Amino acid sequence: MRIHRVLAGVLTAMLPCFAPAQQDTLKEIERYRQLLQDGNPAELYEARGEELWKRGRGPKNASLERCDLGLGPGVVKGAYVRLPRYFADTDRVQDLESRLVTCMVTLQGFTTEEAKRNPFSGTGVPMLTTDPFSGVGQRSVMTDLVAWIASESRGMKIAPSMSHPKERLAYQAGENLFYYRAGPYDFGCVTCHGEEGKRIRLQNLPKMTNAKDAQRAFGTWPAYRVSEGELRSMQWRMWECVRQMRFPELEFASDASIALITYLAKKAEGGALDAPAIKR
Amino acid sequence: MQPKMILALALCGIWVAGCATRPSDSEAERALAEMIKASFKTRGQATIDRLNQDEVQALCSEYKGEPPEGVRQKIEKSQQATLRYPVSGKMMGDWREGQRIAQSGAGRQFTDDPARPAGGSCYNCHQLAPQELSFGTIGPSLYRFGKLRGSSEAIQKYAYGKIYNSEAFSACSNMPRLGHNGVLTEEQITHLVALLLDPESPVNK
Amino acid sequence: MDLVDAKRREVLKTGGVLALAAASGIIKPGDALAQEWNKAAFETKSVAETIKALGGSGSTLSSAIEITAPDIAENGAVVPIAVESKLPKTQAIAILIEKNPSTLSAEFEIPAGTDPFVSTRVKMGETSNIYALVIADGKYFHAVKEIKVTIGGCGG
Amino acid sequence: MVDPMRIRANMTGDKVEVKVLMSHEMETGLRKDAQGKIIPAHFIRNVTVTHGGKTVLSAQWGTSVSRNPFLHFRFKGGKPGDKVTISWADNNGEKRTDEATIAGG
Repeated sequence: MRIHRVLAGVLTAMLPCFAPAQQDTLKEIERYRQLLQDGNPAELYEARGEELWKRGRGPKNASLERCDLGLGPGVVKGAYVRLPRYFADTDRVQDLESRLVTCMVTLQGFTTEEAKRNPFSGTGVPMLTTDPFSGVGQRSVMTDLVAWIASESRGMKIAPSMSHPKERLAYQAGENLFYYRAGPYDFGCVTCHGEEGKRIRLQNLPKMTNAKDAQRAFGTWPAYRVSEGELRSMQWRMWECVRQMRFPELEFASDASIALITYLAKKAEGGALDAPAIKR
Repeated sequence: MQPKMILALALCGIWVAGCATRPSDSEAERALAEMIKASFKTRGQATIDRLNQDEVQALCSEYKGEPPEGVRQKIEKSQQATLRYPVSGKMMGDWREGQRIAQSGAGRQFTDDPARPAGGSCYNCHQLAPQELSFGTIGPSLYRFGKLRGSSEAIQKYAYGKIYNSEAFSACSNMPRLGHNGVLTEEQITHLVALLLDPESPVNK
Repeated sequence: MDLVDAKRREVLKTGGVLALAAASGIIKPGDALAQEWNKAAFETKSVAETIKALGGSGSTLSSAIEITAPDIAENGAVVPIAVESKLPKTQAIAILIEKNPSTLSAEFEIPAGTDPFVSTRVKMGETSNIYALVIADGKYFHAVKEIKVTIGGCGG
Repeated sequence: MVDPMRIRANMTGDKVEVKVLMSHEMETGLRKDAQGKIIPAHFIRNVTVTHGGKTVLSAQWGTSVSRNPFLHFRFKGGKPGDKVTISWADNNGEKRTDEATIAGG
């Protein structure tokens, strides 16, 4: 809806003068958000994801039903809130999405490149139709799987593992990346997420070092973003923040992305997962 | 690409002693360097060298945005020296142009057209004209900025300088150094100064 | 007015025939659907044109129609809107967005036994008035509400 | 590409409350892709809901109904265990029909 957004901006700027009734604005935005809760299109993705988990795919025509998300092969219930975590078979800390890449490679016989292709569904935003997005309205197996797997942890407490040295290392790397400022805008994650009660335009910004904020923020991804008409994953959330920070592209399922997610998951520890959510 | 700096930072937390001493080379440091290198890639105008930090970025990262007094002064002093004002001496442009620039948050993302001028992203963080309800609060409200301060040459110079290089006035500010980093042109900044200070600007109505 | 009524009767008749065919199992519902879409109405560019294309000659503002929608939409791509009519013999509810490229967004036929209420989500290109147009007992009524659409996010 | 709908049909008092989510692009035909080419309009034009062979709602939609459309309405005359059938058809001739069983209040 880029066109719409631009139009909206121009129009809002031209609205006739009236007192800056900021409280009313925020109240109405809150009402808007509540009115959206009634029907969440994320359900459509969850249904596809469940089917994709069970369907034979890839050169081996195998399903993902033997995929180990950390709680043992095939255990999906509660797996999402325990990620990221260290996996001995890959000797890596992995989040859900990088773990699904592993399973698609080992169980289904895809190459890593194939498994990482189209990690996010087509945005419908014309500027973003090139890789890694898959074009307007195009489906993403990864996104659908994420929607379903996350939904199988709905209501559960976020509890990432922190017992392995590599998990602690990932946390530290994530923390230091969080404070890392660079690029032509001097931005870091901390620019927007370091203070309480701030906004970009009308969007509330969670302070990620504040447990309550982090729990709410982390606990509502993945989410259906109405601005894009798509379900968005945690990897996408990182990718998109980093893009807006004017950094080079954060690679999907990269260690830095996993480090950031590990840091945030730890900050959100103890919060309940309320995802897939629906958001602006 | 300068992974050293990221690394030093990434490792700070691991060293119990903190960041006072530079961590020595180690297996872990090399592993982390590899991690950074493998995690970002150039895309369009957002080249990998954007991860290289200048002194200000490095210091602000190291101190998590809250540098001690000495470092703060050092940053502000070094950034004061970068300030460049219009040679013509004219610092006030057209507030209407300023309003357009303030509204636009485009610029320098790999999805932006590099041939098109960047916006100032002002409304993302500041309240300006009261008609715009959708404004951010990371920065202070600038509504009535000029009405409260007038538009003397000193105020014009301050506003211009602050937009040009915020770090010269407030070390580790969240505000981009829009002029110093080449995001906005001299002319664009004069339009923003007018948006802030011109008595006819909606900001001052 | 006669002309309008004739047109209206024709529409109702067509709907009736199709519904009958569907009910008797001659055609599946999906087949019946594709045949009836008021192209002319969906191409209208103003509220007056839309009312005309839907068979009316004008409409009366009515307080018996309630629009539930936010005053401000955080994003124009999805604007939740519900319309409830308290007018007796409500036959149809239409949602019109004055400043959209095409004014008519959706039209719902409400048979007897169905509440004169619909809730859906529409796209708004910009801040605009939205009209809830209700056809009740062959007459046209409306309610109107302004919804502001805000710009969001950074980098946009 | 044509996914099943998600339908909820529940008794509330003597009425059946129906909420449905449809998987559809609802492309306006006004947008351009990265190459500047118009993305053709692709949208649901007709929706019909039946219960016991009787149409309980029929709708005609334009391109400004939101992507992945949501619809909520109520009708009388249904009871738990009955079926509600929903069909849509789009401008490309794609169709989908799904059924849901009415749940008790």
